[in-house]
Amino acid sequence: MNGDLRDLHQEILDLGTQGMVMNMGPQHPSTHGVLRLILTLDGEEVMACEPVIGYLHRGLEKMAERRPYRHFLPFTDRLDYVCSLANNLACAQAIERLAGIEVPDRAQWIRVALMELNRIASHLLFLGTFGTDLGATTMLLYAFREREEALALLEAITGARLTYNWIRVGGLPDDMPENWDKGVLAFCDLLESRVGEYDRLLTDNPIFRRRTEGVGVIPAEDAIAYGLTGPTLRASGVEYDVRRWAPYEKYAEIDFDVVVLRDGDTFARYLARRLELEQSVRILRQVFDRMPEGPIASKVGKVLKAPPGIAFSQVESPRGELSFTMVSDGSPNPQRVHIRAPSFANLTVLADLVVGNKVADVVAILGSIDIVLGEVDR
Amino acid sequence: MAQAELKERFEGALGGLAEAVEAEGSLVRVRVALPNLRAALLALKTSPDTACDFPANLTAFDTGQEMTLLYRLASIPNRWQALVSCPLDREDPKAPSVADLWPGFNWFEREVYDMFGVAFEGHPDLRRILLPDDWEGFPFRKDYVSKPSGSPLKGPQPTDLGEQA
Amino acid sequence: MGEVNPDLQSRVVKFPGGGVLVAGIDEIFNWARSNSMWSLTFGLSCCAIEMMATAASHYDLDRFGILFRATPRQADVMIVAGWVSVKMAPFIRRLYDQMPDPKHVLAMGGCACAGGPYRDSETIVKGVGEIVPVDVFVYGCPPRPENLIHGLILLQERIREESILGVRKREPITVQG
Amino acid sequence: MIEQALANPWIRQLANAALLLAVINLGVLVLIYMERKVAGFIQSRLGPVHVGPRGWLQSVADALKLILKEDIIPAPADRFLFVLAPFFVFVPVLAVFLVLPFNAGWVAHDFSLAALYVIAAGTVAIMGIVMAGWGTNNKYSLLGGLRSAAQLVSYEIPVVLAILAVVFYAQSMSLVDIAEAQRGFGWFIFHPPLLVAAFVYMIGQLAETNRTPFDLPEAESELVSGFHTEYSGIRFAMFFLAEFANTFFAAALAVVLFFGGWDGLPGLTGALWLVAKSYVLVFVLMWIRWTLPRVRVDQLLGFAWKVLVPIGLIVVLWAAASVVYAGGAKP
Repeated sequence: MNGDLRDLHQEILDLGTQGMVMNMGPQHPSTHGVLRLILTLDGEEVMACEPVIGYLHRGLEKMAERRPYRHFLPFTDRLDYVCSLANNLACAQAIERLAGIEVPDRAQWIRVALMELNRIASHLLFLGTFGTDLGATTMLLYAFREREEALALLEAITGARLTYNWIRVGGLPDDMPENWDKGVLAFCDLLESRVGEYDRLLTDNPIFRRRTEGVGVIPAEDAIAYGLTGPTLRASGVEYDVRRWAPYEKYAEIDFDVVVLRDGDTFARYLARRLELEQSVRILRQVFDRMPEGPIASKVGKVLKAPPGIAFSQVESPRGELSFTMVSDGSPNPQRVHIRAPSFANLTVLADLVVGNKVADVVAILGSIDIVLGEVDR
Repeated sequence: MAQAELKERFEGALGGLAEAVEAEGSLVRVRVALPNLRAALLALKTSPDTACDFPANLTAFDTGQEMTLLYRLASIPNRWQALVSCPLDREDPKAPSVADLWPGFNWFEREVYDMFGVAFEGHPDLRRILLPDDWEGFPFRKDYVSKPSGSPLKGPQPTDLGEQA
Repeated sequence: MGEVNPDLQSRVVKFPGGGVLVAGIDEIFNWARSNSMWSLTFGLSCCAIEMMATAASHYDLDRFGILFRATPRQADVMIVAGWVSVKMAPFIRRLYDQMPDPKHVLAMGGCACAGGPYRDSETIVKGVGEIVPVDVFVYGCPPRPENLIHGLILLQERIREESILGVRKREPITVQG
Repeated sequence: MIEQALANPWIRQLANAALLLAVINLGVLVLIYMERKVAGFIQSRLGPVHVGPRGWLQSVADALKLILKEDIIPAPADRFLFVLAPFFVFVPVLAVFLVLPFNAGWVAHDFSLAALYVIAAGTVAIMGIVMAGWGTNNKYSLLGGLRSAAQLVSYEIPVVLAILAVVFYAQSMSLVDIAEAQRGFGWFIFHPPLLVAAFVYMIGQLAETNRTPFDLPEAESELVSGFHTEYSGIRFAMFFLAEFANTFFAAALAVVLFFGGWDGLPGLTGALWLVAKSYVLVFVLMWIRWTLPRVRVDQLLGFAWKVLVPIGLIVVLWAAASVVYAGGAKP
């Protein structure tokens, strides 16, 4: 290399090329709401990622402090709006534990049925949006087709399609409508006959496999250190399902498998949810055989006061461990309510996970973590 | 596992770091003073007796007289968990950061800072997380005074939106 | 088409010679605009899920020619589905400004209409109407897909009364939940 | 009078071009309607039904609306490139239709290097897309434009190789000759090397027409709308038109190259056969689009260079060998 050329080369090096900063969101088709990702890109490769949240923050926990315990229940619907009943349950459970209220058996069984039906609806939404994130739009419509059936069943019992507000402190507001159990079992059969379609469309699709396998791998130790829960954690090979780990309602008496996969990649996270559909169907089928007759709510005084103390609930929502921590000072209002939203904890891993991947993988990885911004921002 | 045994295990792991240890089912309630907080959390994480390596939750609450940090750590294989409470100095809330031990607590600490103004010493990136960056005050402190929200749009904006072409 | 619009007479006076033409063109373009309301893929919260459900197989917004476009530049209608926080408000205004005229806004759900259950929260804007001009308010928490479709049909009817000369009505329509 | 005028080659060519333009635009409107209906069919919904009988007028409404939308040129954009880009995409797509034979003698302009012309004109559109991506001054657009450039350049090669194999068989680069060579059900698709070539061609064209699984330049879930993110109104309509016209041309060219052109059962005019066969192929393209997920950019390029190009080269050698040694289609 002669002198001139060497100078030129040095000059190019001195130019100091830098990454391109790209703003993904808050309005972007694949951020599942209003998440904002500030990506620093080198070509198509992500060098750094900074998630910005809080675009839906409405101070729910602050609002809870201003209300009597039970008045907060309707607000919990709008946390993880894809699975409202899990939020209702987590909130009611925290109050029940704080105030020492028992729940009748029949109510517990119906709660289990509601949880699982809502879990199916939520996982179907995940399958659909995840397909869309990867460009397979049709999956969304297939999943919504079945989801619509699940919503009809939930509407039959709760009267709402999305924000149910059906679980009360100490039980449920009303019993199941007539023949509701038959409808649920028929839906179970329908869903089982349709999951094969999902597999043909996505799970077994070679393009889908190549897009997801080995992408965004979370090793088990990392998954634990980041505090991930739900299918996101179980896909990394950690067996932690609150339904088994700290059983609530009647889950201790039900026979089901905790779906645990080893790979920890995007595909495993997808597959974990896809396989949980079948486990939910399995649980639903057991519920109605064993449901006892009896009351559906225990007596709770008009003014609900809890003794001073700290209590927390743990519920396995479709996204992971949902936990309400309540602090009481003996007054009718809680002193502090904190919501441990699974999406919030799961999202912490994203920034480190996407580095070194392509832009397209960011979308796939984010989709596979399955967040709901309503509960991230609270 | 018997509660007494569980309590012993935790007391053994913590040594003299804890002020009080109570077992209740599979939950162990631990109270720690601020100077021992980090050491106690580290002991809970690393000691084979407790093995609480799963960062389940971190929050705080303010009673108006006292502000308390609340950590929840779980041991997944052993099926027990610890609820660690640590009172803070309400006038100048500070706490050591454990974001290096558990990256999962990074955002939880930011949230506590955002809502209570607790300064986590050693946190890599302590900024507001949920509220807008220019928010004033820490809303979850009991002495916080709510104010009506002003115009959501800052800077020059068309005054008559209806006629905007 | 053949029906005489009561507005027509006033336009003939306003634009001698060209009025009839304008009215005719209006009819055609309003027909096109009202039947091709591409909306922005923009969901905020719970209502966004119902918006998706409305677009999905069971309710199928494509029947009415309503497509979802990801970029504001190619959208005609912004469906604000969900609560608007103080942190989000400037972005919504920006998206609205990025949309090409003629553009319309549909506020979906109680939160977007008036703050909904979060009216006493400091971080929530009490209705998207404070930020952008709203054509249709669809109440409900969340509104059922049928309600949203009803709101969209009312919006179509409103568009049919507009003119390419920029004559627009600004009193919002309200659909109760 | 009209015949006299048409005798003038200039007027004749202009009339041809005008007729073609009308046919293409009409065809595209039908195609967009078809796309939405096919999507609806596959996704178990209805698609447009309310505008006109069975929603037939849906595309017309969309087109009219787009024409009268506000035309926004973003302030940071490079005005010159921004304005010019849609034309650079739209015009080449129209230009290639000039040499497409619809029936014996029904071709706007036939010349001996038509196949080469199609390839050459088609590549001009890449320029337009890169111009749109760069000129918009939007990062999504830039990424989309770059993806598009890489993709089109890569997939052009297998397509060219596939066309080359056909040219060996037909011993001509004129599309009319190629179609003529397949008369009486001597379709090239029935020859093993050209069957493979047809697959290579169709996969390449999927990428060239930016359709799933290769719709990366406008990947909605990643890049919002890719290179035309900032385009609104009529300029966006031009991209949209070009995309669908391109899809139709890709299918029609495939019919000419592999499926016998206007060859079909007697009783119907040849042009109808060509169009019908093209629509069947378009339906297949749509079917693929609404079924498959999208590939990633490195997989996309890897697939072109590691799989399609080698197969294309083998096909060319194979076709050449079978023409020389086994007689091929023509003596």
